[in-house]
Amino acid sequence: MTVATGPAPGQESLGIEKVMTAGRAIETLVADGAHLAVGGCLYSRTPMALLMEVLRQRRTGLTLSRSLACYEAEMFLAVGAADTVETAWMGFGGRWGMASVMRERVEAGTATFNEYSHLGIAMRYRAGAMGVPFLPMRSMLGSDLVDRTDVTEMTCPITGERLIAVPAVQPDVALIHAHRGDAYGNVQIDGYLHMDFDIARAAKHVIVSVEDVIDHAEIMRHPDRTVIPHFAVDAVVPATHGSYPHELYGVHDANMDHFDDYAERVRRDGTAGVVAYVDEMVHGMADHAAFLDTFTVSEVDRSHDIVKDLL
Amino acid sequence: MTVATGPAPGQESLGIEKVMTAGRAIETLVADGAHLAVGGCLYSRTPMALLMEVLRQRRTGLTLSRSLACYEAEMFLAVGAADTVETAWMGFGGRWGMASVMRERVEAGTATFNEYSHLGIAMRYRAGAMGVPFLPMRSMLGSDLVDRTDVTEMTCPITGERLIAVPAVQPDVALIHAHRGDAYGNVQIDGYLHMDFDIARAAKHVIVSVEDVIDHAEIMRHPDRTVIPHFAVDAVVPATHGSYPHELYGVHDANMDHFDDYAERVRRDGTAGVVAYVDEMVHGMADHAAFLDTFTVSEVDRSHDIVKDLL
Amino acid sequence: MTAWTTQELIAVSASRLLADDKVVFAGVGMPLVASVLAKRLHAPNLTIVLEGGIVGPRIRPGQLPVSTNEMRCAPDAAMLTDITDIFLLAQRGYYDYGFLGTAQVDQFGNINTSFIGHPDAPKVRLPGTGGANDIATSCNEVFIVTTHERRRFVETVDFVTSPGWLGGGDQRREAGLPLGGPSTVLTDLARFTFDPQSRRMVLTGLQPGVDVDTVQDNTGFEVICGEISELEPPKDRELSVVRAIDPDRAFTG
Amino acid sequence: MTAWTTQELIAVSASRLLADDKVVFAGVGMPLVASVLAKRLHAPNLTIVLEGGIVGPRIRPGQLPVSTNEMRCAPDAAMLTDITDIFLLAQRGYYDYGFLGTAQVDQFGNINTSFIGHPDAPKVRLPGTGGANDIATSCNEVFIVTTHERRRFVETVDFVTSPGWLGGGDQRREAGLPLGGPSTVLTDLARFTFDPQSRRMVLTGLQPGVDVDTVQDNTGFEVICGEISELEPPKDRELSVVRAIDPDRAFTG
Repeated sequence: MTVATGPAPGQESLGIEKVMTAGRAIETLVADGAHLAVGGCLYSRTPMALLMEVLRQRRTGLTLSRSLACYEAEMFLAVGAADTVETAWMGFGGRWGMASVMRERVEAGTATFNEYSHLGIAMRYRAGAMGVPFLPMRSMLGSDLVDRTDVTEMTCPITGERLIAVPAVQPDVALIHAHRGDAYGNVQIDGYLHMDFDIARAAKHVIVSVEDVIDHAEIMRHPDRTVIPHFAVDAVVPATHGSYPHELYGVHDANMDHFDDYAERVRRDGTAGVVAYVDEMVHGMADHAAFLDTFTVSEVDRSHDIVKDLL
Repeated sequence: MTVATGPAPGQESLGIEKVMTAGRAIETLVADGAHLAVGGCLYSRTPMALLMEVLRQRRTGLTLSRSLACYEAEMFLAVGAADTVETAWMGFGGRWGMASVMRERVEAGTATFNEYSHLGIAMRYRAGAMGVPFLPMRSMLGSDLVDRTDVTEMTCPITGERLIAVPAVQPDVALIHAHRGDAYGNVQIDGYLHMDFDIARAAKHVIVSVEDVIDHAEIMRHPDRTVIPHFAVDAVVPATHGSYPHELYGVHDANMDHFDDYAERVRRDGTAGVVAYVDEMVHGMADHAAFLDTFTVSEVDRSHDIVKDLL
Repeated sequence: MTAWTTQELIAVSASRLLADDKVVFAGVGMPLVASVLAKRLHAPNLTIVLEGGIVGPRIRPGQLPVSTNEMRCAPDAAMLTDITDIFLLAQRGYYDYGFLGTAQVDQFGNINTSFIGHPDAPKVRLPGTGGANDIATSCNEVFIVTTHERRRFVETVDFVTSPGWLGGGDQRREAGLPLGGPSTVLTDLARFTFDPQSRRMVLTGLQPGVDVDTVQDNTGFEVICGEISELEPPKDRELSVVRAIDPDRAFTG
Repeated sequence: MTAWTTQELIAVSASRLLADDKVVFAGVGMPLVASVLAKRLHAPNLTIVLEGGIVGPRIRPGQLPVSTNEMRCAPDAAMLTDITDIFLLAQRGYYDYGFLGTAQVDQFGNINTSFIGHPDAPKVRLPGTGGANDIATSCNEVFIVTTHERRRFVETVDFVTSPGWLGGGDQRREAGLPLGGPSTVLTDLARFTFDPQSRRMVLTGLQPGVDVDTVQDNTGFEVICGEISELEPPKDRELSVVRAIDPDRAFTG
């Protein structure tokens, strides 16, 4: 972590440079018991390099929240790093099935799954981002979800309508993977944003891993592409393929063969299969680069090629 | 207004094509007494071609709302087209001074200026856009603005904090000027968005004038630049320099010499000066193209050149 | 091409519910297959919206997405935005149709995708609502599409994840939900609609070769019959397009 | 370069309030001149935010904007977003400093930019709050910057457009405003701060050559004196940069 030495004449900067390793960022900013908001959605733009580093540093007692949670949340539950997940849906989908570890732990009462509607989780983040203690919505009205979360029914102070008040969440740390950012923390994302606009504004601290650390001058060329302003960001972590094996819009597909392998371990060995996966693929690797080296060049190339077909 | 004849094989479309003249759009969609939400802010990206057409068609009893209102609102008040303005600030600024017609009519009690804080007007639109009857905020608490608008103090149903509840507005028609759109109404805007993202989603009907009507294929090339989806849009009006003499980000500056002329008329003749301006520059012109022809090529070129200096 | 799978039958029947020039909020799987099918046949101007921030894509045949948040959802899209915007556009009332699948559905169209058994000590903890509760709340018209099994069509759901007509009558409106509600339940055996007063599910259509007794045998509550018509079997053209869309039968096998 | 205009004096004094590595929500005119000046002198890493959706611009000397919503606000910006986002970022607490001008200010720093006279029958209908109320509500620290005139410094404002410390003491917090509040009033005659208990304005600084009597003569309420220091006069370097920023003296004439 370096501090700007001051601008050249006429070249004022935007403050402190925040480029650091995943190891340093997690060490500094993520404490045991923290609420971590996870960027991306399901197997898209998941901040895998950052999440695996949290596991590598063996944090415990975490709460994970996310729009839709995929197997990254399962890893945290399986090894006991997290005991609460807040999301609208947790699983994998398709041929990879449900989140069996979540089922096992929730059914045994050793973990909590706080289930909001998808708009409900969105409003939690957005209220936090807006700096208001709640936001009103119509979703969840009339459903049994109301009694099992901390939302509450309210009467509209203007119209008298029944509404749901969703309490704000301001997570301790947001973990986000993005296409690019400068050293100050101005971050740009291509394609769909998932909930990362709000997560970044809601969280108390923000760690963004980026495919490319770019010059601030490149940010200035397309300032209307900036999604997260530098003053919301604490750390910028260089991480090429930082969401791999999950997809990155416009760059690479998810590695679904790897998903098959993972799902097969779970099918065969349940929680123990997940723990073994984490031992091997997370603790067995010094960092995300080492994890990436377990994949072949042709696998990664294939995941790039499909983008040309689709977009 | 034409209807798509159906897609070529494998080329499904997105529905009805909505390209029409400003005359036709205003005739069809803007009724006397309507609440019109005006896109842009102050003298930036003001939908001037559309607003002048509303004046040309001599609508009456209108309410205008806008983030910050410039002399376009003054024209509507001066000729009696509108009697209510909802905004955070109405004037001109700089050497052009205050909105003297607004002052005159409000001080005489013949027009209403509903003053919200700037976030207040933003929350009015956003609540309308979100489909909720109100949104909470902290602005306006403790101020005398509360008693003079329809906001109300409320107690947070979660935390018990004092908050302001801002009632939603869903204007009858939003008038927006944008950089480009396709025939279906998918609209892209460069630079700052002012409040147009929310205005478009809040309003019951949306008319967008665009510098360029582009092929849908061009929209598809940068779908993450689309700000307004086609299903929110009723009419797409081709209008090159459609915000002139107000600025268009990245394209042309405001014509401040014209502002000087306008301000001088107001200084000299008050409301009558504005009425004379409307007679000459709006009713005296068949359409926006005729209005643009009152400016010289070098004036317009100059307004383009400054963009290269600034951006 | 006279034979079809259960899922193909449902996909074809569901696609026929979609009119042209409308907006459909489609989940992955069956809803998306039905929507793509409709768009390729009788509803070329249908706009598909997907939860993952995607408006107006042209899904590639043979490239069906597994989740609503991946690039296979996005080819030739008109707008890519965020998830929050997608659901707020729903709440604003822009979406004509929504599709729901279900683990359990009751006679008033209430849906459970959260718990089997008591929520405090569930026999099965299901993956959760995802966007289903929001679709059930805000889409102007909701179609419930599922395979027809007795364990799915239950007298009372263990948990209301997504509200249908709640206890029937005016209860949905009274709960604060003035709009939407399920209009149709479509299965491999039958079509149900809802009585306009009681909001109780009523049998109004039978899939080819199915009789009322078969429907009752596979339904955990009493089947009330309305005016019943036989649903038109899938046409060759429909089946050939379904098979082009999902050649590996990932969702229609 | 020992002579300076009133506005230059205010700009220089205001710029000294801004520390490095902070975020300032600046309006056009004096606040922006002061912010650009600070950034060019002692606070190179200051981030300027402008209401019109603009974060981190480098305003061009000689190209000061007239409104917060135009391209002169946007050179070399780090982010262009919408107005709503800018104010929500304020409400979220990201902005260290806000600047307010005023038509009337009272001894508790309450500001009126709406009405002169009774609001029901105003002598003057002013242009309104713009973003001032929001700045007063949400910026962590607020500076009130104005020319010093008796008609501006009034016992009681005709209308509270933007809350300062309201009636003093804990009233701001009790009104639901836990954060922010004015810290400093800066004029061409003096600097006031606020007593930490009573929240009453206290004279703590005099511009060069000004005495307490002059301040009292130009203030419509009783001036309470704290420990008073003389404010440092503008330095040549400060004045030359101000004049480079605003060569036509559009805002500093």
